[in-house]
Amino acid sequence: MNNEWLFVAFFIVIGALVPIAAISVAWLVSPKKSNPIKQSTYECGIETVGESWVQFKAQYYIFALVFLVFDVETVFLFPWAVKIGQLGLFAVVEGIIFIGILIAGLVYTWRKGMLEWS
Amino acid sequence: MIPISWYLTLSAALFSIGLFGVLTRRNAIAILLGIELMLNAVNVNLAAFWRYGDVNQITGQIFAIIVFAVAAAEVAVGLALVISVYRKKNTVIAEEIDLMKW
Amino acid sequence: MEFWKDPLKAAADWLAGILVGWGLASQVSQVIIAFLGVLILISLLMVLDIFLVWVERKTVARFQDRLGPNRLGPFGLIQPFADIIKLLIKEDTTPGGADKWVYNLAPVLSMMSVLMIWAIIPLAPTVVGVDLNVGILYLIAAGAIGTLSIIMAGWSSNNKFAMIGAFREVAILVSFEIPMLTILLIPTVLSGTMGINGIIESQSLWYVFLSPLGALIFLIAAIAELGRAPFDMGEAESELVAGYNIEYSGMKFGMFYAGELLHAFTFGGFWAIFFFGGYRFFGLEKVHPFLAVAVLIFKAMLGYWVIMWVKYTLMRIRIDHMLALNWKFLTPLAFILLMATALTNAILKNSSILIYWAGMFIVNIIIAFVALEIARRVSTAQRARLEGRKGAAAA
Amino acid sequence: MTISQIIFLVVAGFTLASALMVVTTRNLIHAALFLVATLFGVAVVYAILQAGFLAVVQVVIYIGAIAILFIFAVMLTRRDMRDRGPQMNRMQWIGALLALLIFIGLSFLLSSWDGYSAVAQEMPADFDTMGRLGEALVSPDAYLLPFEVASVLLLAALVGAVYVAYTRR
Repeated sequence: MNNEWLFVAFFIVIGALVPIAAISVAWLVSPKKSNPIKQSTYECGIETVGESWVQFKAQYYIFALVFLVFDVETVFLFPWAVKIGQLGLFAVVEGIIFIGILIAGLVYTWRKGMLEWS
Repeated sequence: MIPISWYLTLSAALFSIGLFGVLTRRNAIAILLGIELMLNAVNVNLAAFWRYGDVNQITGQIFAIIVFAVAAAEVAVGLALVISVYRKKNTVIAEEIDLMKW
Repeated sequence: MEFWKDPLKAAADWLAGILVGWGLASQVSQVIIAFLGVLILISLLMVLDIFLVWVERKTVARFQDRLGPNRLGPFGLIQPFADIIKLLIKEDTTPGGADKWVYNLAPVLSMMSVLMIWAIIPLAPTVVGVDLNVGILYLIAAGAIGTLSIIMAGWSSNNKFAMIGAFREVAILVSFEIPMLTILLIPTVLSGTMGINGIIESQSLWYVFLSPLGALIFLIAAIAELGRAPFDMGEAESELVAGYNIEYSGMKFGMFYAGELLHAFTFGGFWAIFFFGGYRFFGLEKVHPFLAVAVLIFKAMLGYWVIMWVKYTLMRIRIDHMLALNWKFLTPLAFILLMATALTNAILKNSSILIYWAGMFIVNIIIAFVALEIARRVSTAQRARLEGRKGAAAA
Repeated sequence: MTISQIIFLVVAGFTLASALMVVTTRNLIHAALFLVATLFGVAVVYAILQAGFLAVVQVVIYIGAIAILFIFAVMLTRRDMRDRGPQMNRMQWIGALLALLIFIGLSFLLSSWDGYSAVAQEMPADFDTMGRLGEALVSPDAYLLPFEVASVLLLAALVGAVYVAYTRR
């Protein structure tokens, strides 16, 4: 079968098992004397006010959004970059047009002031 | 070896589950989650047909990549709309967003 | 004689012989050997990780004019083991309102995301875990799982500090991934492959000479990806107490901590692999595979040292400055550098190596100079505007 | 049953189970995390199909970006994360029936297709997926136009989404 992905699977599985083993050993040997004070949320000794699963501001979403678009873009660029050495100037220009269109998006976001942290 | 039918059945099942989510969930974000499942089902099909057809024809993979781009665009705009609606109407329940219903 | 040339291969062959002798199919025995190899490598990595705790503490002590751990064993070398025993027998508290499954899964994923990267690192020409032809994207994919573990840790802890820390950290991670990915396209363009081994093999001239600016941007983005100072927004002690891992204690915290150290070392290694020739050092790697491993470890340690140097020298940058640095400076700069590199590569690839190198280098220097000049002008103008506004307000 | 078949069945079962959890679990954050599990399962399916590029891209884009976006969106649109009230609408039984019918219909269609039990031929050892993708994406007689249009699509999505999500102060 496809051997190389089997190796990767080994790495992922063992990479998950090692921390699980460490945490399990710690769980076995560590004392367990829990009480409500220990279980309370740690906020430097001050009583917790309200829920912590609260609503967050939209700014984070904007950054994730811009990231998503550029992330997808690089996926198109990687095959292009691999082959660029053999394809000559025309392919380079195509890639530059591709990047240029996306930079226009970045410039738009920038000009609208949406990249400002507020 | 694995016959192609296994992949196609997996894809059909994934698609149906996604469809179920889209039809029945009340939360608009959950509906988008269902759509993601359906798009993935399509991609499994494309990859399977690439592998079981002529591997030198890379078309299946190219289509899958373009589906990735479309999925990303769909999620970006869809979630932005949900957030925008939430801000105005204070709800993400699809049935309660009836401004365009007359 | 054969044994000394390549001990690992010889050992693997010897083991395969024994296994086949037991009546196993040769394919099955290969898989078993691969499994054992991965197990040994990961165990060695964990030992290295323990050692890194000592390295980090010793180095920070020197930077701050202290001695660091020096009581237990020679130069305090036993100290990290004592730390581990403490972590093991420490009580593990879980906050009451936590989402148990997600809470326990997060540290495992965090450590896993670092360990899985080592699948693609070529330690020597013959000692490669897997030579994936999509190696660079695999590195980014592992980073994606790390990002997910942070948001899981922050969300499941049911703690406001953890939540804010996770959100900030994720905003930083995703932002700096863009210049990182763009810069990783440069070795891809130069070598014409995405496989890590291929990139090392094609570096007869280290890429740091072809793309010094790229190496610098990669280092900055890597430090941000690691969540280390000056970009340690997610765990800004003075604001967020400890950030996304605040509720974790005992071994679960240990996993986050060990993951961070090993991650830093790994990125030191990747800096060496992408821009400093990996295990190559004037033909030394061909003499013996272990020598190549030593060269790579040495280079990775140097990279790790640079990362520590930056961490313990600079102060934390405010989050708005950090995001502005990324989106308004590094990202456009990285894209322009990529386009210029691709163009220069296409124009000069048929000319002699000296002209190729000189062209690349000059392009890099010009871009760096122009970018810094523009940044200087803009910031001067901005400062003048702000001061003018302040002066007007005072008057 | 060969080993590869067992691996496939395990992965497919994992994928479908987590997909079911995506559409049925009450807590939306859990739904998003189960989506991550599903997408990871699909990535493993790509790896079994030897489409390595698709597998890593699946993890990079879906887990690294889209899932994060979903989690952010859930957190942005909830005052209280623990969902109260019904998560399904009144049509849930009809929806389930419809989904089941479509699955049965698709399976029926599939089983009547003559390539149903086709088996893949061996992959050429020196098959260069990345090189082929690169060539196909930039040659004018292949997929140059989709390549450039994709960037326009992404630009439109970026501009539109940022404009819609942005709050003016």
